[in-house]
Amino acid sequence: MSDSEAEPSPTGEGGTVLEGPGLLARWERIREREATVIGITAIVVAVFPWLFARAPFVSDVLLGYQSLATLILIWGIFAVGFDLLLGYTGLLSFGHAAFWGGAAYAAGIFSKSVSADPIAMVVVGTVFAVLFAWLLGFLSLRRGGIYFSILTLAFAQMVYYMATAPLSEWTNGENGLTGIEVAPLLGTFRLESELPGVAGELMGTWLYLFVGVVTVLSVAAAYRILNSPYGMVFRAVRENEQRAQFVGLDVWRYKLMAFVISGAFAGIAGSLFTIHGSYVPLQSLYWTESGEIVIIAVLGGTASLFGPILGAAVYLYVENIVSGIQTLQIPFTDIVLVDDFGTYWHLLLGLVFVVVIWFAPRGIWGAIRDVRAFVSDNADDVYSFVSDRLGGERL
Amino acid sequence: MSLLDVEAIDAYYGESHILRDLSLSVEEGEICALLGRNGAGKTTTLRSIAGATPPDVRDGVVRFKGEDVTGLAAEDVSGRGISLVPEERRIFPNLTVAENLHLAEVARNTSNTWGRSVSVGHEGLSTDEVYAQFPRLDERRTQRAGTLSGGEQQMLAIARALKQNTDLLLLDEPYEGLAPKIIEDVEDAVRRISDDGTTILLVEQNAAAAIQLADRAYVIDHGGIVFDGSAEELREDEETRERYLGV
Amino acid sequence: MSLLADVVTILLNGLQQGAIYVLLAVGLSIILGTLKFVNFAHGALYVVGTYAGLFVALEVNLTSGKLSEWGYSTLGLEWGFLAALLLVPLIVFCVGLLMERYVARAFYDRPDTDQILVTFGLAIVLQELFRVLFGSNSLPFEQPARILSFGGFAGIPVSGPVALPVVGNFPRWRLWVIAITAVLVAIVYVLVEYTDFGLVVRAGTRDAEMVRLLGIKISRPYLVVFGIGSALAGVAGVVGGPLNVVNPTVGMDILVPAFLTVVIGGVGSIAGAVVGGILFGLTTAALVAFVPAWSQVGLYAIAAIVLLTRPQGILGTEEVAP
Amino acid sequence: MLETDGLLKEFGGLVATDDVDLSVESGERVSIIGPNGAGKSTLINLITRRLDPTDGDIRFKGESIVGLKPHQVVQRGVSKSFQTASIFPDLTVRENAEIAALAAEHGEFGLNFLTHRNDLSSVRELAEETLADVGLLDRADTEAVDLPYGDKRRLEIGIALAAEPDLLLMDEPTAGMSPEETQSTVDLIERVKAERGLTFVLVEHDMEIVFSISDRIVVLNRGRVIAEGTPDEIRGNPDVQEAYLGGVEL
Amino acid sequence: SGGGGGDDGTDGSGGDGGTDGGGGGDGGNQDDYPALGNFPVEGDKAIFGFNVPQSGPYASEGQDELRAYELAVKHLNEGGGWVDSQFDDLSGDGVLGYEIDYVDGDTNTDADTARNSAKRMIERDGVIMVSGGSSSAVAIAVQGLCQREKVMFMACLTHSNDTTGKDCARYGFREVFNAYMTGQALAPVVKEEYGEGLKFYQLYADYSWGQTQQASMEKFMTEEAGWEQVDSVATPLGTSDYSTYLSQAANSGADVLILNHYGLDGSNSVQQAVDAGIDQDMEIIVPLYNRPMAEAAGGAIEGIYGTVAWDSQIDNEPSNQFTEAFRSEYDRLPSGVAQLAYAQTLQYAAAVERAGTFYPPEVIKQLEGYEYDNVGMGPETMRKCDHQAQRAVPVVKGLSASDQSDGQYYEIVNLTSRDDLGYACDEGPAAECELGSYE
Ligand SMILES: Nc1ncnc2c1ncn2[C@@H]1O[C@H](COP(=O)(O)OP(=O)(O)OP(=O)(O)O)[C@@H](O)[C@H]1O
Ligand SMILES: Nc1ncnc2c1ncn2[C@@H]1O[C@H](COP(=O)(O)OP(=O)(O)OP(=O)(O)O)[C@@H](O)[C@H]1O
Ligand SMILES: CC(C)C[C@H](N)C(=O)O
Ligand SMILES: [Mg+2]
Ligand SMILES: [Mg+2]
Repeated sequence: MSDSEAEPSPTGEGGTVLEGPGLLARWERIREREATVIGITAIVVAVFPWLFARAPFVSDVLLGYQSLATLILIWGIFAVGFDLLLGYTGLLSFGHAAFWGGAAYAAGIFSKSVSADPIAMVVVGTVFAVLFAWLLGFLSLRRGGIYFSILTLAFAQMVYYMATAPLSEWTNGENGLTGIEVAPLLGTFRLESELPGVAGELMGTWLYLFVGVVTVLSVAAAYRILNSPYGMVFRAVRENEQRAQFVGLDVWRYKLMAFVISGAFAGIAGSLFTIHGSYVPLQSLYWTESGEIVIIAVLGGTASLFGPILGAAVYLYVENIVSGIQTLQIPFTDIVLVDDFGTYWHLLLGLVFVVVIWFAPRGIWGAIRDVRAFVSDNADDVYSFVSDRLGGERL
Repeated sequence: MSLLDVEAIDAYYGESHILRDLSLSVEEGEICALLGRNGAGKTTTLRSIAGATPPDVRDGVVRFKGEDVTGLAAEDVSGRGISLVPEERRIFPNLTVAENLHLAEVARNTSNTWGRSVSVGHEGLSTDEVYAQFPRLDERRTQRAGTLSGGEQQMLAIARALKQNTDLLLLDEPYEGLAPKIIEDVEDAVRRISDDGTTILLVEQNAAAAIQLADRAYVIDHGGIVFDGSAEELREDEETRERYLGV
Repeated sequence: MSLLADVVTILLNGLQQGAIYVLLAVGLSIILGTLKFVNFAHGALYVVGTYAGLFVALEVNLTSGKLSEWGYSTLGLEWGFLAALLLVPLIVFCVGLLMERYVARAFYDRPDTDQILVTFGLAIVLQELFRVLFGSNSLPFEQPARILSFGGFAGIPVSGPVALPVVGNFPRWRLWVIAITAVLVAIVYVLVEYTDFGLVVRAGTRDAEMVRLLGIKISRPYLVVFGIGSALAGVAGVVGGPLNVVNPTVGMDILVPAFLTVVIGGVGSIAGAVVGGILFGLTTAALVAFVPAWSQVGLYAIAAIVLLTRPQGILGTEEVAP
Repeated sequence: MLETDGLLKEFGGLVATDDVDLSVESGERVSIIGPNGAGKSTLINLITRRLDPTDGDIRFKGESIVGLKPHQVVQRGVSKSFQTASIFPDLTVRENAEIAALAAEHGEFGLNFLTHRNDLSSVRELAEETLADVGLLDRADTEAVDLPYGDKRRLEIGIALAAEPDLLLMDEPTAGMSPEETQSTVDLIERVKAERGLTFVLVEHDMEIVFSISDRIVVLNRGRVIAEGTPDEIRGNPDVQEAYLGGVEL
Repeated sequence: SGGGGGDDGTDGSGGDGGTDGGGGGDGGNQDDYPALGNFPVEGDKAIFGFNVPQSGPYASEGQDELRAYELAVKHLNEGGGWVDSQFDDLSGDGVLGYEIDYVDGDTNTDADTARNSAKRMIERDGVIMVSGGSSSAVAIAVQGLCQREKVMFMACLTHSNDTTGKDCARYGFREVFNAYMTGQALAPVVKEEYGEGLKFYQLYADYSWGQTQQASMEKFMTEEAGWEQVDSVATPLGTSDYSTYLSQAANSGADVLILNHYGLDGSNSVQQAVDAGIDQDMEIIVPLYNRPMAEAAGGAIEGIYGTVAWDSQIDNEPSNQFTEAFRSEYDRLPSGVAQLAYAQTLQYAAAVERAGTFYPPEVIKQLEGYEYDNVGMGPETMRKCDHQAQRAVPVVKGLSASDQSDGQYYEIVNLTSRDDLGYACDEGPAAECELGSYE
């Protein structure tokens, strides 16, 4: 039994998949099928903005709003791609801002100078990110381990400085890329307008629908990649690079591919970011952005498909909503725990991040999985107890 | 009182109980062999004696020269005159051969600046003596130890132990990866230091070679001693050898 | 002005800028090379050094941050710069010891990525702590005018311009930075490369247990190395403080070039860190003089070129695969 | 099948491999023996392309492999088993084998990142076959890290086999093994040889194994081939006695 | 001292609203206009969004801004300060009968964060007006967003020519002057002080503000002062070590060094210039000062000329009144940004009262071309063609370390009147401005 959604035990005939007798076991099997994963993703994506920004009571507690929901999905896509590299291939890049911001600029400049069609913008941004990832990957992968991290960081900073001054004619330097127009989707639907009917109540705008569809497609693609030969090779590289080479795998090429694929996801997300904001901040290339995606992926839980998306949600929530909370009180009382609570949001995230790495390297998602395993242990047969335990113990 | 008395120790790796109520003793000046199949617990025994963790010794006492050394840190045990040559060589690959050897000297040097325990044991070999013993190492003085051949590394590991101030030398599979001829050289060296008065506890897969060298032998299986007698007796005891050593 | 003056000016400026990189990089490099520990919080140690130096040397007006809200609008001991130069390395040394003992030690046996992540997290926490306490504003760190002035002795002037042959006026303090760096780095170099202490540490790098089995308490040299590396960052903070901005975020800004210096110089090689730092300093200075817009980019371009031609760094040795 | 031609490897001033002309026929089992530091591991590393030769040529199936990357050599059919168990610890035993099988079947790097791996049935079959061969099929869904040491070594050899090599290089495969385990490794080698007709090159210090399973023995000393022949010829060779075997009785 | 005469022509559409306040929570006037952006105001409170740097390099300016905003809201609801004395349109009892409430956000001096935070205010909190800034990048980014969302943006501190130049917006208004006007204001003063026929050398931060600032300086130093530029060199934004640049400048043979750096860059370059002895041979000019920067540079700014947005030393009734109100509330001197923040908030509220509605296009029309004299800088016009206030500019000179104290780092040497400044609508930055639509 595997311990991650993204790594389903093959259910083929010859397999030794253990047939649990209970409902839970059947559920486990259904859950792991590709269509189910995609279906559930689609449903969650569809109701999320409603729950977050409009549902009675829930949204009042959450204090959410529509555009944050959109932004969470965009960062979610970025994080899923990033985790392909960090969680599955074991490569820690500190330079993904280059692809995120690079694609954002590419999409923005394209829209200003060629076509403002949103789909074309995403395509252009992504292609740019892919090419760019190829180049930086080629350079950075000359060294492994920590050096790789440092090199990605360095090259991404170089890109940032390029955009700051020498290329400011295109990037508009410090002011960021302004005046970006986005044409209606498929030539008809204005992105900022409301969706008709129930869809409008659930998802709000066309923009969200567009981003949501891309998110589901991205999750599906990531799921496929993880279950393709690539997925296996990535994990093999993570586990034992030298051995992977000596079974005849072109490790370097696969590492480059992992880098490029994750760059592509960053590119999709970056282009959507431009469409979402009609603006590209110079900051999108700065190393802090790379640091953020690292925190998001690790916080949410690496080596899982949904952990990083969860991480994006948590991070953006803290950054945009918790940061605005003035005082922290014990609920239903007047006792103030912390004044200016919101101003500590960054410190808080930093501390949580350190704690997660220290004690729960599999992140929030890993913790959820452990709890779920614990519950299903008690509910179901002895086998899953033992196997989940084994899976759960080696953090 | 023997030089080393291991009295009914129980050792664990995490929750797995490896050594069960194991006792043995080694007399001053002898060469004693500890034999057994893979996974029997030989390495665990040596590590328990040397104070290395894991394993975790939860019960029983290790006495050296009458003093209880159970639970002491590895560096403190070493300081009292017990040296372990662990399996897999464990030389420092990034240092040169000479530096590897010098390190043993640093450890026994009495000007205690770095907080090490001062070694009190039997005076080890000098640098020259070591190089005389292993001419191959002499040739390779400035080579980084990581680039030595497997056998050269093994020689270095043994040479390093010989340089320490040691009363009791624990050797874990010293012949692994050595060519037959070098095995003889190592045997000679071991005999020589034994003649100089250092006591030796030897773990070996190559039972034949070990018995040839040892005065006395223990056989261990599943974490307990199943044979205790002179080398002679073991050579004669077909059954034990068949059953526990597979030869 | 003459070409010669330009060249000499560039050299001096380059050396001085390189010196700060060198101080940081040597600290990073010995920790990385010997303890195999990647410290993304190294920049935070620089910040600790700067703030500590500021408070030892001067009295500072705080205008934002919690401390000022709590009523400490001025802080500092006003003991003078020399005191800072002596005390701060000690303080940061101790911070380093704490970091080794309570953070690094728990991560020696964990993967590199975990080390990067936890120290990155730590860097954020420290940065935010400084921000909360002292505010995110830059504080003025005035250069010392003179040091060692007591009694009738007026002391040695260390700041202000000094007239040099060929180049004319040059900031005196920058010459001091170069000198202090050179002395410190030489001391550390001798310590690590030529003493038994260095030997023990280098051995422990690969196999700490074996060192202990030889009878050496390895934990203490580890502490010391971490402390020394940290203290160097602290010194960089003190001598660089008056040259740079003093605010909580400089730690992260300075980390990237420092790490790059280590990588292009060759990890674990003190000489490499020196060469790398000077190379960076000189390149930056030269680019500034001729194509300023590219000066920041140039540093990274140099790094790229070095790594493409010599992935292990200028003075690095190839890793010996077991 | 494998030929080296004037192979030379120098480390600084040290000549580790000195003008070695080795040739291995298809289906043969060749052992390389020699004193410590003779250059045996270096020779193996040269063939697997972990090291670059200073001079000379290595040909596999008639084509030079000098200048290839290590993984390309494996794809041509040269596999190596590692001395210490080198496996993918957090993957299951089956996945360990599948990765090797995948490399063998689809080794050439391709853009198949949207193919579901369950569609690659030949990979699964090959993996299972290999696991059956090394006797690990019943543990296929255990994570490799949980295997006992002996089984790890077996898996290690399994990975090497699943890569479908024509030539298998083994550097001291039984070092540190007890006589029992040594015997079972020897049996495994015999079986695989019988079933797959694999060619072996073995480096060993255990003379019992060497003399029992080799068709031919090559003796190295200080980087040079000093003798070469059948076990019987080697046994009688006085140079070998002198350089390597010392007084050991055989 | 009177409020403005109002802008005729567009007046009157608001009709009934006005200063009598009343209980207009149900907002009869609201039905006269279609929904647009966050109009109509829901409930009985109108919410302002104050988007200021609470972290990042300008955090302390941000704190001062926020204090001023809070003060403005307090005065709008309860009377006091300029509400009573300077703005006749305001009642001191809310605006159009609505109580004023506010939300604040942190821009982190970063355009991206600033937009996220503005977005939150607009979408979730339903603010009817956003104010803030403190960096041109932030102001321009948020201004663009506000234009899209049809929410008013009252820019606080942003000095780049672009804000009301090529990046101007119909929904954005700028009270403070820009780089161009700084050049105009400084030229005569330094010419007078240092003499004619000098050679100058410029360093400038290589981004929108620095570029426009150095272009403006070049233009006015050559045209007005009759000086000659030796060279002008860009320094990357965020440079911390200027030694090489400064050496080049020192060796250039120029008489005057102009440092077009702001914030941290500014305090660094000035400090390092003084340390290298440049002030011994050359005169230094720092075109734009602010308080934290002067604070960080310490004594290095002694005798150096520049401009500031406003200063509490300006001695006239509105200025003193604001300083007093601020000091009695917070027990400290207000900075230039504080005055801007306060003024912009009241300016907006007054326009709403005049329009009689919160409907943004009507409010915009009230502000466009509005003439006033109530914020302590003498007579001002909020120009219709680019939404740039035409106003006086204070020229200052740095104090020595020993004279600096308690929020005072420079003395005002001249208040250059608006008649000597500015440019026509088809000239300079304004030529590039296209304001965009009202609706
Ligand atoms: N670090 C460890 N953690 C858990 N179990 C261990 C560990 N080291 C050894 N063991 C287990 O303890 C038992 C005894 O191991 P030990 O290494 O002492 O055997 P040995 O007799 O030295 O064998 P060998 O001849 O293979 O070296 C084995 O079953 C082994 O699997
Ligand atoms: N990277 C290197 N740099 C310098 N010398 C090396 C390097 N690698 C190997 N050598 C030397 O080359 C010689 C041959 O080493 P090799 O590992 O091939 O020996 P071997 O025959 O495998 O010996 P063993 O049986 O002991 O494993 C040795 O003397 C070794 O020290
Ligand atoms: C706030 C301004 C006066 C200066 C600021 N750096 C800008 O971009 O405009
Ligand atoms: Mg053992
Ligand atoms: Mg070998």
